[in-house]
Amino acid sequence: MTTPSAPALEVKNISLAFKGVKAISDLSFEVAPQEICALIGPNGAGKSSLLNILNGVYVPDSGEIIFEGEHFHRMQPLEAARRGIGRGFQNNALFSGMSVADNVIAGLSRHARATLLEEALLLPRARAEARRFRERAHEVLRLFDLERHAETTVALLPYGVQKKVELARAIVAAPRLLLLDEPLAGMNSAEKQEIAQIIARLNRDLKLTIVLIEHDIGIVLKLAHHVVVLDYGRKLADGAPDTIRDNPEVIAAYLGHDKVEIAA
Amino acid sequence: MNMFLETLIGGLLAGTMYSLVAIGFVLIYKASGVFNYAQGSILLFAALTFVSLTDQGVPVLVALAITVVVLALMAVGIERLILRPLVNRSPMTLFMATLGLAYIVEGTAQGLMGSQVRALDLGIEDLPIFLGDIMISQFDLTAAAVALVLVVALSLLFNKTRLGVELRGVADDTRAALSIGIDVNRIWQIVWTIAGLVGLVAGLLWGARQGVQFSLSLVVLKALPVLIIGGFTSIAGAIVGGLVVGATESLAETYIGPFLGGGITPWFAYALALAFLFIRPAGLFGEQKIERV
Amino acid sequence: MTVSHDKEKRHDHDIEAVAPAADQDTLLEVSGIEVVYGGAILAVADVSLTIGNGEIVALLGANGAGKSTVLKAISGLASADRAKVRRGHIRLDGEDILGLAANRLATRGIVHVMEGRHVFSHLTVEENLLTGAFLHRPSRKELQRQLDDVYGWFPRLRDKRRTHAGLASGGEQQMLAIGRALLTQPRLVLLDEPSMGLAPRIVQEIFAIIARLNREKGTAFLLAEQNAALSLAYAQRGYVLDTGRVALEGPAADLAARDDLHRIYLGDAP
Amino acid sequence: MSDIELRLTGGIGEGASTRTLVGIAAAALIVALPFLATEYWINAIAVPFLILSLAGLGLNLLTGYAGQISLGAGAFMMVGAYAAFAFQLRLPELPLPLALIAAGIVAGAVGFAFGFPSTRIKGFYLIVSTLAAQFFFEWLFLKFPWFYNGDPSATISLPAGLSVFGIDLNSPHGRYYLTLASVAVLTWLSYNLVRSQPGRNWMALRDMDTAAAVIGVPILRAKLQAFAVSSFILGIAGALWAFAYLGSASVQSFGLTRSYQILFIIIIGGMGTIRGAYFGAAFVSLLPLALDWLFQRLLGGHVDAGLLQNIQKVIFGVLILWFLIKEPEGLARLLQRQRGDLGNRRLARLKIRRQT
Repeated sequence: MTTPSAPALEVKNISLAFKGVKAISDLSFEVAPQEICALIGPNGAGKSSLLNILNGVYVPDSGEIIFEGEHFHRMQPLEAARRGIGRGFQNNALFSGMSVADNVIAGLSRHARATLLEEALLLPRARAEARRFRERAHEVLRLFDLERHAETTVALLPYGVQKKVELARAIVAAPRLLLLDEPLAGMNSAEKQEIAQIIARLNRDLKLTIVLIEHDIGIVLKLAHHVVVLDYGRKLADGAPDTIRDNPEVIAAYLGHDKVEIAA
Repeated sequence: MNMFLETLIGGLLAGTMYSLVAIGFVLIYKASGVFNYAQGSILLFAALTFVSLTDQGVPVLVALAITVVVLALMAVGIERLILRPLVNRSPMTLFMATLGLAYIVEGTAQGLMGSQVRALDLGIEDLPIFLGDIMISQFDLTAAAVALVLVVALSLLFNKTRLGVELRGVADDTRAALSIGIDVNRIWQIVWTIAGLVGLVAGLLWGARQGVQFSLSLVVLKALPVLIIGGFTSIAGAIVGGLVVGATESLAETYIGPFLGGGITPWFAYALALAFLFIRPAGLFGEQKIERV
Repeated sequence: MTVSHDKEKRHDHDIEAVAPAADQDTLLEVSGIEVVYGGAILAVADVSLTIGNGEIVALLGANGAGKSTVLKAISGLASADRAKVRRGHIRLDGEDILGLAANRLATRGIVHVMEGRHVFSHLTVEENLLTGAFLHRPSRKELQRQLDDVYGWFPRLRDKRRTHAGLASGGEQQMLAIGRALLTQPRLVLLDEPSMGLAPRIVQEIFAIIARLNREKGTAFLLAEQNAALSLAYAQRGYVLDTGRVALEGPAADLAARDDLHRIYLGDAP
Repeated sequence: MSDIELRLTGGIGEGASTRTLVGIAAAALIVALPFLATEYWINAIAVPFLILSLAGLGLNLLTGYAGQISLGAGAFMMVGAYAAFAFQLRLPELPLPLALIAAGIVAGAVGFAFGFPSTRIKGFYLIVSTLAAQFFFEWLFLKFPWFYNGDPSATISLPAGLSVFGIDLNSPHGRYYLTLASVAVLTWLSYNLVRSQPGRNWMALRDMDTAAAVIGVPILRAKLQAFAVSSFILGIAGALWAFAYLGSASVQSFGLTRSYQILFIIIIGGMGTIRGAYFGAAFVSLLPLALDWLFQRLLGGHVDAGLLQNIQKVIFGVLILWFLIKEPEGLARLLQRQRGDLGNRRLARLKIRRQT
């Protein structure tokens, strides 16, 4: 709100329903360039659905998305990727039968130029491209300290490592906006700290704008610059972490609506 | 005009047979999420068992009873040896498993009971009846009536009995069914038995028409477009789909076939199904799935 | 050896003394379970809890703390989610029930009302209820009596009994799921997020019915809830989970009076 | 996890030189085979085995790598065979290798067309499209005499037999080397593809298609590519099956049973591995012989061919179920594990020796 520049992402009056059940109703908020914006709220509040809209997996019933000044009613998944929107998934959606390096390189797919024939015949352009991709992938793997796992099949790795691979895959194509759906879910506290630090570093060093969903509010409040609270698909609060913590509505959403009455 | 009506009615009546086969698929798919490619082989197996028994001089009713018991045992075996170990696996894997199952059932049926064509006489005369000027096959009419009775019986079972309610519950939500004490494995065994019985009826009707032989198992290939058109999860869809395929197939053979040199029935239903897929991927009665990531 | 060590650690962590299941005899005892999804994801690290006969126990904690997984481990539904209890014991009346199938446990008196309600959406409201009632194979007359019983508790369901459950409102579906579970005549109901996605007034109504059922029929409840204030108001005791471990436990009134609940849910104040 | 690393390093560390030696020996054996084996073995086992491996390889790219199930492998083989026939008949100046490639391209284009529904539908729904191909081409190639040049028995056989640049390949040796060369080249190409961007896209599509789309994998293009490449290979396999193995073929040579057979090859051999196709094909070609031999031995006399076929069916069915339940990655994985265990044991023994 205080940033003078135009927002990197603007969600405007988005609504979405599944078979008549409202998942998101008339949601609007802005994400400033290079900030970490956290979406929080109870289960079923519509957070993942929102990320899916930003990525083009779902089509909103109404409303629009403004990304870097361009207006979209519906985003196509490939279009989103091409415009530099990266994504990490809730229940880690890695390609389980592929090696770590191949998973990461798959994130570079849209930069591939060599034709099928060039690849099949190992012609120079295909070889050069393969080398370039591999180098880029290793660069990113190094960032996450994953190099030693590069040739391991993903399914054989512990969950915490898999989550890191997913992050690596999401950023390998150098996105400008990164969407993360519960990147810390299912981890122990040491792992959580590590991933949180990586996210902060990506934001700081790579100047990445990040929108993330997270339930560990303690970490969210430390990590995020900006918090949007959702409940029943509506926006409950929107502001800096400090203002969120003390917002009575937020406390009620998390701890129950009858706090006052019970205490009395 | 008469020719058109005759073709249409003949096609619709033949379509009831397709429906009958497709219903067996729907039952299994709804209750256990398996696309049962072996349904055709089960149909062959059921009909062959019955014919082998009656050929040996076993009275018809006793033969029926024995066949039913055999089908129930097979269903228990399938649930124990295939469905249970493969629980939670992808639909593709389950599909391929039923391909394997089809081979086992076919091999066993023909290995034990021979692969020559067996005549089956159900005592239905196949003399044409005339409705005004329109000629209708009496056999087709009887078959359609039997199919109708079966569908009514099934819908009574599903809607009016305790078992039926439980069956539908399992089809809706397996976990919830487990949580309130429904024995899902037993339900699967029952559903596969019922699907076997539906297969038996269909097998006897088809068998009476073209003899009980290996080609019976190929009706699975007829049911597939029916399911695509009607949707995999709806018995009503299976019936309508069967009628649509039966009618359009016979109309197409009569009116389009001559321009293409004839014999287009084997693939026409597939072309129709593909066209449907592009317009309505979930079929006429199916439900669209929402994917979560 | 490791077990006692763990226990000590937990005591250090606790500020108040642990209240055991008072003078009631124990119905269910969960000791030191660890639950893992798909062989890799640790959902519950070490949870022990007890539920007395006829007791309402609240299981609290933020999203992802492991509440649902604990419930699934108890009800046997964990295996349907490819989850596995790797360590620990679960005992019903002192008898080990770990590894029993969910439907077997339902006949033994443990019923699970899952998060998101899971009603049979293509069945009518009444048919949904019947699926629960069939468990003990009642006579037709007895069946009607039991149905009337449930309709007495949840009058809204009677009005909707011919409606397809999928078309009922969220609150009605929640009532239906609870009603269906009650018809299995359980001794222990595992209730996962009954308040989720419901308007506060409906939530109040549901909790009031739970309390009445508990009082009048002696049914025990394990309530997994994010809504701490409300569930503690109705529960006798409570456990608070944090990343798969029990962080706090004690009488409900004591837990409700503490202000560090706020801390566990919303993090440390700066 | 450490266990796996151990195995990996064990495999590479000490096995490298042995593996090279084994590879060279195997290659030498394969090339020299015609001079070591009887004509029967070459005609009736080696050649069909190689062609089935090639067909398995083609289907594996589509089903094993890209995750698109197909019951139409036979149809694409059929297209290849009939296209090769048409090229040889009507463009006799086109040398055989080019005719084979052209036939593959025709089959690839047909595969591409029948792959189109895959952009709308998923999972086993797709078998409708591939079965449609199966039935349509069975009808097409039987209905119009142009395709079989009006032959009274509706079969196709090459007018001039097999010859490449004037070298006659009609002998068992010639057919063997033609097949071997085709298989070797296509295996090399496939190997390159699966290890590069197309292969990664296919596997991404197979493992998690929505996620693949979101991270920028062009999944529609990848699907259609998989159909086209797979059908290209199947088409060449079909042409070889017709002319290098059978000599003369008909629609029945590529019926639904053939499609099942190719699918079984990759289920048993191992989905999503190149070598799986070879293991599966070896298994499928050798099992009937083994059974035959076994029954001769056990029962001492002649066994009814029909019965033998049914027993084979049951055995295949059981094996498919067994593999799906116990070893979804097929023989390729089973053999690898065996070798891995062996390696581990050797490593353990080494360690013990060092300690003592």
